[in-house]
Amino acid sequence: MKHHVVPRKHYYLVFLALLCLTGTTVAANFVDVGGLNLLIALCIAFTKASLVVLIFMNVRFSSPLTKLFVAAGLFWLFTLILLTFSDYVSRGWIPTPQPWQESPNRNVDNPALH
Amino acid sequence: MSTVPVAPPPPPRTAAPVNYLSVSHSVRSWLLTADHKRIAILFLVSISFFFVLGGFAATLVRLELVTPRGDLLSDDGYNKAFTAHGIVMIFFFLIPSIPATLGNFLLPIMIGARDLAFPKVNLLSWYIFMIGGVIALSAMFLGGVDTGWTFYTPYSSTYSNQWVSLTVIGLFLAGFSSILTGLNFIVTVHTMRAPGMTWHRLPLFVWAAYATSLIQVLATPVVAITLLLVAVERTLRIGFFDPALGGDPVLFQHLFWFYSHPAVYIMILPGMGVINELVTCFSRKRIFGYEAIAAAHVALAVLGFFVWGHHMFVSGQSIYAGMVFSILTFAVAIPSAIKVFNWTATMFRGSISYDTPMLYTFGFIGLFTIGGLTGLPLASLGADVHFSDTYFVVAHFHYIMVGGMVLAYLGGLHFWWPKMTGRLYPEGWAKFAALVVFVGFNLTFFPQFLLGYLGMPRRYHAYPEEFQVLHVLSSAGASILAVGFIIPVVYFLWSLRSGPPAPANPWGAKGLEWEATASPPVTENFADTPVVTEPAYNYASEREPEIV
Amino acid sequence: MKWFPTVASEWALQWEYHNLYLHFWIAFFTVVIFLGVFWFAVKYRRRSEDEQPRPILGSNIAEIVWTLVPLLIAMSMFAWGAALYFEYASPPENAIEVYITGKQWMWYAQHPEGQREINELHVPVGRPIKLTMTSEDVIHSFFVPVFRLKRDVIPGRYTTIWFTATKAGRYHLFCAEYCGAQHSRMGGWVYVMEPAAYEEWLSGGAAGSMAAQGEKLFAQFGCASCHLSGQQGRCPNLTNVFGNRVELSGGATVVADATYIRESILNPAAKVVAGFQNIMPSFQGQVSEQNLLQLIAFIRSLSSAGSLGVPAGEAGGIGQRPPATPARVDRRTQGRPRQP
Amino acid sequence: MSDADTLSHSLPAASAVEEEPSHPAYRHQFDDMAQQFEASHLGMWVFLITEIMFFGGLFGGYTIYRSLYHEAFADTSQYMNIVLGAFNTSVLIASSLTMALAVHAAQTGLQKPLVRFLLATMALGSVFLVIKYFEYSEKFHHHHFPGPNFHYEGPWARQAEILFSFYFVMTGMHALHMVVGIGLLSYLVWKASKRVFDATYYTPVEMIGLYWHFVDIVWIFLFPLLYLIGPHHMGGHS
Repeated sequence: MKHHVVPRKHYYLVFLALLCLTGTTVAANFVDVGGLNLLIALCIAFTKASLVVLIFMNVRFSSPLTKLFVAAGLFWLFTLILLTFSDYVSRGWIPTPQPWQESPNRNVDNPALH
Repeated sequence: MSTVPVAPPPPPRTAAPVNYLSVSHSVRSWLLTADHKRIAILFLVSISFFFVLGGFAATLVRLELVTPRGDLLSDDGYNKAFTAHGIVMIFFFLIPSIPATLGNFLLPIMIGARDLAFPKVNLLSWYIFMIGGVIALSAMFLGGVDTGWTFYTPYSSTYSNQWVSLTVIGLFLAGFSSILTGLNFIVTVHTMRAPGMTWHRLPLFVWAAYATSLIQVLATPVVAITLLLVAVERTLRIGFFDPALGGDPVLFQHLFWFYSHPAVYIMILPGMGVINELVTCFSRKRIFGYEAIAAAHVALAVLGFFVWGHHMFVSGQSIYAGMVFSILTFAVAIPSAIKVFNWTATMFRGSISYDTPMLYTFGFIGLFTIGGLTGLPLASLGADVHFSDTYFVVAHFHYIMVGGMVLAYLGGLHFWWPKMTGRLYPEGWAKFAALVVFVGFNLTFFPQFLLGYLGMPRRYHAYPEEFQVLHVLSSAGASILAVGFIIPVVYFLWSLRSGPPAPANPWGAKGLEWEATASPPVTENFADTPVVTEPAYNYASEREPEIV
Repeated sequence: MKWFPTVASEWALQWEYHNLYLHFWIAFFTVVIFLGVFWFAVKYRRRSEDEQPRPILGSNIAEIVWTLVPLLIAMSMFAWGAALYFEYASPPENAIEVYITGKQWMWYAQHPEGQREINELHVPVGRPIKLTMTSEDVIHSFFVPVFRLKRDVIPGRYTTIWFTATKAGRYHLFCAEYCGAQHSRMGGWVYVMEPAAYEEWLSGGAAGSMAAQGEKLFAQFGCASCHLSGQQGRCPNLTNVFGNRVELSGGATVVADATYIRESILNPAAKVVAGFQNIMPSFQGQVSEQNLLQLIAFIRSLSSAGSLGVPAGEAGGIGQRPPATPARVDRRTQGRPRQP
Repeated sequence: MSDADTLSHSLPAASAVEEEPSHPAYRHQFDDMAQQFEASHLGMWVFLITEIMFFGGLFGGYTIYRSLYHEAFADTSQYMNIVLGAFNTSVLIASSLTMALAVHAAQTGLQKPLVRFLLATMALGSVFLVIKYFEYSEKFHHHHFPGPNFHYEGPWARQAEILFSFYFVMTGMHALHMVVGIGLLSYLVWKASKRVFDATYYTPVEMIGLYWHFVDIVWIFLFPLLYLIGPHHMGGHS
């Protein structure tokens, strides 16, 4: 059968790496770095997922076709999220969508706002 | 195309006395079959049943609209009728129609395989489809659904007091049937092609089925989970889409159309695949621009994913997102245009016969052209403001779905009927029926373009009197169309019993299903695995091909 | 039987030109394909059974031509359509504002002067009208064919549409988004009137301006006891809040627009002004969308007087001109103004 | 390059073609076992892609609401039990390891370790579900299950309900996949104990292994997205 047998040592190493990354992502969460928290958490999650896909699921040694399908799946997932998200991000950019909207008048000293 | 025939086609096998139909006759042998051809027949019978049901609902809708006052059905009854029409026709007829019947039957034979990669999964697909169908139908008979096939929230999730959850579960299952069929096709095309059947020699029907399968696999799960969320929201009063619970109803539209726009290509792409086969056979010509058409099939499948927002130009979507979706929608028109031009060019200097399948092909090219072009006003951000949710939209997609897809399906059914059943159908009646369908179709749906332009909104039970003339015309056309659909049912049933036996290749067509197996094919399709040595559609193979 | 719908707004005329352009190409390509199919089918019909026409594989030039030419035409359609749509989405500053609420299966309209209508909308010829719309229940769609205009009306949000009517008359108003059993009955009439007739209609039988009605509600719901007491004690004073930036607890700022006011009434805890505790009860379920619009109109009237140089008597009424460069507010990024 | 080596390595598989069709697992529609394996492998991956898109719809909805209600989600996630979540993540990762080792054992024809690793995977999967059960019951106890009985102290009750809705649907779907996975594993154990798998045929082990790893990956994303929104403070709400 065409199959690449990965040495067991690799599996153990990946397991340790995954555990470390889990610890890192939890630890990172207790440090407030604003918007970067999400980015860090997602980067770690992607690293972990890549390790599982490449080593545990053996995609590293699979045919190009399998790799293409994995890539296609991710690509479509991002399309779904990105294009939907683009609507929500840009909704507020519409020239004058809000009723009664007026420009903030910075010259008025408004006690309610201070 | 550099491939030039290097050897004559393999000689036709002698017809085996036992074919896939005569191998056994018990009901059990049909219900437990793993033969892709038998499963195709199971699907054919099932979707014909659903087509009749959907047609009945359409009849109610058209009858109601003869008068403007809304006096035949109650408003609720009318809403249930058009919802039933939409759900049954889309999920239980159009989406499985060509892939699950003609595709199931032909795809393995066309690529020289003994069966699909996973025959049991194929049978499972039919059972899931039937269970889904029974659940959706039981919802309709228990009281019906009145949400429209689009299930827009929060109406479907909060306000409708009908059988929404049950219907949604039925559609969820039907979706998985569709996924399994697509999965099977993708794997089969990748791994089971006969020796010599390279990607450049695949019949374009297979390319179309492959592109369709990609959409089925990638898009269907999203609508499945979305409909599930609607059911959960209804049942547990959890807020995903209901603004009263903090949700956003427009998010539902995004997720819904992420599937349901590509689903339009699930419906039309296989029809285009059929037309490729028909236009070459009855022009006795190699297809014009094989690579361009194959690429256009895949381009349509891929680009079709990025245009869903054009259903939401007036729904409060950001105008910037609207612009992206609009420009991509115009781009997606191009692969369709390429195909129409190539089909027309295939007829150039051909030897064109007027057999029934070719009549349907003429009809398809013409009506698909109109249907496709009238999509442009809907893709234009400005023009869509008036046209969206009017009868213009209704007319546009019926030109694609009925004028395109159903005509291609009928054309394909006539073309491969001798192969599937081993019987010929009466040519004269068939030509007459094709003509009736064409006339009835145009009379039904052309007035609807005018209605839309005049501002008649869709899904209206009662309407202002000035629209009545066009509605009456449309309903009259629908009755002619119904006759056009009934005639083939009659002569096909007659042909099953009394039609003259069909030879292996009655049309003189090219392709493994005609040249390498009998009519009807044997259980494992071929006596020996065929070896392919020539490109697809190698008509007039002894003459030197030219490149214009 | 009319074959061409009335053109009754400036945008409708623009729309007709655009539509004509689109349908010119539709007709052109339909004729090309029909003639091509018909001509080939007749000219190259099979004359004998053993005909073997010479194979033609294709033509790269033809493929390029019939890819690029339709692409260019499609892009021209896109550009025109997008330009038109931009206009549709950008109401002019001097528009008369009318407020629409959709509800299964009725349309309510409120004019700032106080007139209220059901399934009817009266507007004058020749003045831009801006409709601000929301829904009490499901999604509806406000559709006037003679104006060639349509926009979905969504619960929980405000959407807008605008037009300048050009022809007096009585025209259909439809709901175009399926909304339940009596969807097809959810319609009425738009009355486009000559300015004089409109002024006359406007002055008849109003029960106080929207802002005045809002003021009554303000007292009735007990808002006034806290929000207008003048002291900055427990609640923010609402004078001069509308249209200005509000600093929230947590550091973010938001422009106090209608959406923000609406949210603060229904879900007071969501965005609390800096320096205050949230002690306000939610009015979810107690106040209708129409009342919300009146309350917002009142709060707005507290703000614009003086600060924008608009005479106090006209606050909330016609002719209140927003400044020349309205701020682009992105609610999602918490109020950072964006320049176009 | 080792990749290229592996691929070229696989070519001699054709030599086995002559004898393999007599294998009990051989299906008639295939030419040989190699083709059969290739089809199963591709089929499994295509199926996993549909699973990606299935969860993708949920992740898409989650992304939108998280961006709309960022602060509310951050506040609500304080109620997620981060200790149990992290522990469960480790349990799942360990189960992925044992699954990979089970496939390895099958590839190298080791019968007893195969059964043992499969059982270990099942056990770890069950531990995950038990812990999940305790998490769920804690949420029920605090009326954090969305619906009529939902109760949430704090300014963002409605937004919190949305997060809890996503929490329950996403982890519920994930748990359902785990249950299915454990069922499939018990089938494998039954087959493996009858010594069906060896170095020439272990397709079901490999396929179910892929499925199990996929379920693991879903959790790898669910954990940070549901439990770790916004910086946690030691000893938060729960």
